[in-house]
Amino acid sequence: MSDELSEVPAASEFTSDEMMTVAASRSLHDGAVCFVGIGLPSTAANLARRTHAPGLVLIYESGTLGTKPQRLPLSIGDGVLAETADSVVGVPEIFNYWLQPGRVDVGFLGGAQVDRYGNINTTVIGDDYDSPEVRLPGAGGAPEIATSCGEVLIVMRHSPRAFVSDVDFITSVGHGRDGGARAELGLPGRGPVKVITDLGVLQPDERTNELTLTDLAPGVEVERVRAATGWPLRVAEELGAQQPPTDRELRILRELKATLGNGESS
Amino acid sequence: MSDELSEVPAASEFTSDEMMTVAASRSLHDGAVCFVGIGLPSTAANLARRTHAPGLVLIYESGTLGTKPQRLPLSIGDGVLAETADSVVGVPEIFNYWLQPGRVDVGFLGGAQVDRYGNINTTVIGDDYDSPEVRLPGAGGAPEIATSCGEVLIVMRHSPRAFVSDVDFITSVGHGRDGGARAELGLPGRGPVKVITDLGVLQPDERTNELTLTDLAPGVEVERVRAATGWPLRVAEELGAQQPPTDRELRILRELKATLGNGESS
Amino acid sequence: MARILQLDTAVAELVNDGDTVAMEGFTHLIPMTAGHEIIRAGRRNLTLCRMTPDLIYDQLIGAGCARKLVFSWGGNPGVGSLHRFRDAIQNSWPVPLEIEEHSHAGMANRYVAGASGLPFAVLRGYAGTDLPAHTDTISTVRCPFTGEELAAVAALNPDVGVIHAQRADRAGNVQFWGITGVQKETVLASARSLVTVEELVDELPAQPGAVVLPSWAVTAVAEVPGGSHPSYAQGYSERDNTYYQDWDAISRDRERFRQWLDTEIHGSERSPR
Amino acid sequence: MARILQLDTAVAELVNDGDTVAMEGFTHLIPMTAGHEIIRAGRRNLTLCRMTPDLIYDQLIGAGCARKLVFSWGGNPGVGSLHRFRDAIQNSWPVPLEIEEHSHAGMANRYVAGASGLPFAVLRGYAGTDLPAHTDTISTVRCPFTGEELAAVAALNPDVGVIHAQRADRAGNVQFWGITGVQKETVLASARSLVTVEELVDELPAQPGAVVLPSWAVTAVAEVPGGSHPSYAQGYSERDNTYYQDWDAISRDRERFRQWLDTEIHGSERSPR
Repeated sequence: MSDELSEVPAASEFTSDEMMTVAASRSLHDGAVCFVGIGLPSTAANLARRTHAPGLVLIYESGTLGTKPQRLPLSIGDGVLAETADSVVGVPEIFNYWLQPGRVDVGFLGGAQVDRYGNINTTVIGDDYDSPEVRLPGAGGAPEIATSCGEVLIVMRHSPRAFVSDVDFITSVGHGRDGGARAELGLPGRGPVKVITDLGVLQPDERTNELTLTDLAPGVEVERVRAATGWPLRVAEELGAQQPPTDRELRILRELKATLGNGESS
Repeated sequence: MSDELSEVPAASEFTSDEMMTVAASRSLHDGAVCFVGIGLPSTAANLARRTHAPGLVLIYESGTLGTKPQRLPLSIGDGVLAETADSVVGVPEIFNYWLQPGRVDVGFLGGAQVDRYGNINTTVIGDDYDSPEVRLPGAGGAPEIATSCGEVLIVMRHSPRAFVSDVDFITSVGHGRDGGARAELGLPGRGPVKVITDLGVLQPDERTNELTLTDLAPGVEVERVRAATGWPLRVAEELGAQQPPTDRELRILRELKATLGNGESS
Repeated sequence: MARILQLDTAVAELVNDGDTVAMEGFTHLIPMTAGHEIIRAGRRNLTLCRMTPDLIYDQLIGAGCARKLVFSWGGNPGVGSLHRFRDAIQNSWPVPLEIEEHSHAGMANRYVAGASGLPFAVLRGYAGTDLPAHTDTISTVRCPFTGEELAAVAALNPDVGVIHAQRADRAGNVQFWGITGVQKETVLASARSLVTVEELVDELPAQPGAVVLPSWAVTAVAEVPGGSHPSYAQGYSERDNTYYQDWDAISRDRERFRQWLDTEIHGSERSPR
Repeated sequence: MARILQLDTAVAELVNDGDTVAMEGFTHLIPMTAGHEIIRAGRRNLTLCRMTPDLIYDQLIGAGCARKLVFSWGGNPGVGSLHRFRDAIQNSWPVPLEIEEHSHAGMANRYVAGASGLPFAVLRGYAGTDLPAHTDTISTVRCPFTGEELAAVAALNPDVGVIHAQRADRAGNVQFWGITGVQKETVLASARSLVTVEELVDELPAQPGAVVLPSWAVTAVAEVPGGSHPSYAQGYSERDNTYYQDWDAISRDRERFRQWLDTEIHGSERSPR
């Protein structure tokens, strides 16, 4: 990865979403086993496999182990995932034999809300579960990804509506309501180690597990991040700066995104 | 099956083991799903499939569903079982998805000892489990075959050592120590409905579940069966006589047995 | 032995008002056409079970077939929200929709328990989440050896399981491959089952990665080419992504959705697949 | 990633005195040669786990490698008894042998729990039998939804799992087919694993019915053609039934067994396979 970063920074323009994807990609070390969802995580993982982490093992929850798609899948049911996998197993097996025992190093999560302790809500907005303001898609694989993976990367766009002091509903536990849940519950994984946003990176404080700003995206000021965060955001003593995407990263990322053909038909 | 039995009885000589195999075969109705072990049950089931029950579904505990071997398998691991199966599944699946929920109509069991209530011992001879007179092979699939199949056929050679008043160890439950275990335990299957021996057939008494002589093999007298049984054997009011093997049954049985080539080598 | 039936006959026979119905296919081999047939048959008060409700249940819910949804993730995969599902939960339109909500791991294990003839399954699940407080088919169980407390989920045993497969032979043996999801468990957990297939063949060729369900474990098979459109049927058809994207606009609006129902489900003229 | 090793190196590295070792292969793909290597390496005080101990464990037990056997059926399949197994239990020869006895369903579920990272598994098993009274890894658990009592078995998590497979590629991905037994569960339940294979190939061809274990889930692979002799390796070799029959006479007699050990295991000259 250091090779990658020592390349000359991009002269090219890039979007904040591209920066976010590249930052997520760089967080994946070669040889890691990674549980991937569709969208940005899938793009980031496939970018990593084409750049610094050719030995990254991709698992999609649809049951494909070690898949190596030539193009980005349209959904986790995409045939390209099965065709290029080392092994395809049933959905009960992917959760019971592969995720649950801790064989996965890194899981990606996102959501409608994340709170200061890295808890995620993808269930309901509003206080009343039975009569929600907004009904969200629900849990999917996330609750067990959150507890069973060696570590979790959260990727979400920064906004005060999304970065809230307390989530309305804990769909997937980060560090719990008071920051100490993982030890209390005896969870095997480390939980969220990084929240990668379009404005930078937050990481749990070593002592309190409260999410703290550790890195700024290129061109972003601390105040802008604070304004986009729904709790009084702490800033790390040594605040880092994200390296912009390299030309190579940008080129490969854009090539990848271009494989997401639109309107394929049966 | 009535067609089969209405054939002219065999003029040929036959052994008591052949009679036993043919009797077991005739107990399998067409279309039944049958859990088969190696040895006599496998021979009987394959004989049935070639005579009166072409639609018999054979399951071997090694994971082969609907297997149709051209020859008798040497063991449950025989490749012929996998090659001719509708589906091959893992051993956990065969027990959990196929046997346990009651999808199997008929199971075959045998053992070193059977007692008056159809309980079977394949574990130890002697009163002391930890220091047995004879250590037997153990349970295998039998305990769950005994409880989960719709009904159980027991096939064993008759002798006072094998047909005992109380088994030394219950490996597979028939009707329990007092004949009433199945209702007490809430077991789904009917348990042993027939014990087929070289001397005839025993069936549980409708009221007490005690094994009672219901059919005699050709040429066998009641006293001979009583002498070979380790408890005071009751005899059914209407004692039946087994039809000897037909010529066709004998021919097919012997052809089948001849497929058990000896000394195959890698 | 499975009977080979026409789809409409099979749905008429196997799916009754008030039934618990599981239609599975994990983003691949989704039994969409069977879903349309259930709408056309006018079934009501169904309890619909499915890990990923997807467009198939958005349509059934919007058409008023369901009184309850048992699920783990309700979205339009790769596109966004399911608007009929949301409208039913948030606004009880067209009828109120009760929900029973799990995680994928929990739902998968509920089917496993159902297929295994067990009343519950054990998993490391739901830890630290607010789901158990709202879902009474989630509980806990203590390991009799270690004393550890684990999550337990109640078995799911639908009245009818419906899946789509690539092939069946004329005896009713069913074969499907690629991403095989929880379809085997769904059929085995259900009291009755209906399998729609891309094609009926004389013999099932050996196929790497294939799951085979023997005929005697299936109730009915119906030949429905394109029966998973617009989802995938590996080896037969790709996802029709435009359909998924177009659904977003159709389903956002009750009136457009009603028109869609009239034209595509109840109308005599249907869009070509 | 699995390392490709010589068999003797792999056994020396992975199998230690006192380890709990599971060597599986349900009457097919039995890792016989790996067993011989463990005898040759002189391992002692092993806890040997296997559903069907078979000739492989009769040999290890007779050679004095085991202090305990965890099993569900100990016979010479299709032939008769395992005489070294009997002699060890009945007469403590050559050393006492503790046993932990299950049914097949129980053992299979113990591996499933082990592979799943759960401390126990639930099944409908052992009802009405005398086994639970003698085996403390059998217990009961109550369904939190229905109140029903079911059997529970403790997870089995060996130190080392050893299996034989048809093929692996040079990256260490393993492929086996035909009767696949509990081998996947054995490898996944074990802290370390060794897979002997008929052949190493450049690429694994797609194969109907095959189980593939990814390299990163396996510790070591050794190329051992004929490594399951005298059991089967579908597509490579048939069962050598004469060996099974001859074993009856060899194993009945301690002296003949000792000679067999000297000649076939420790001797420089070995019978051709």
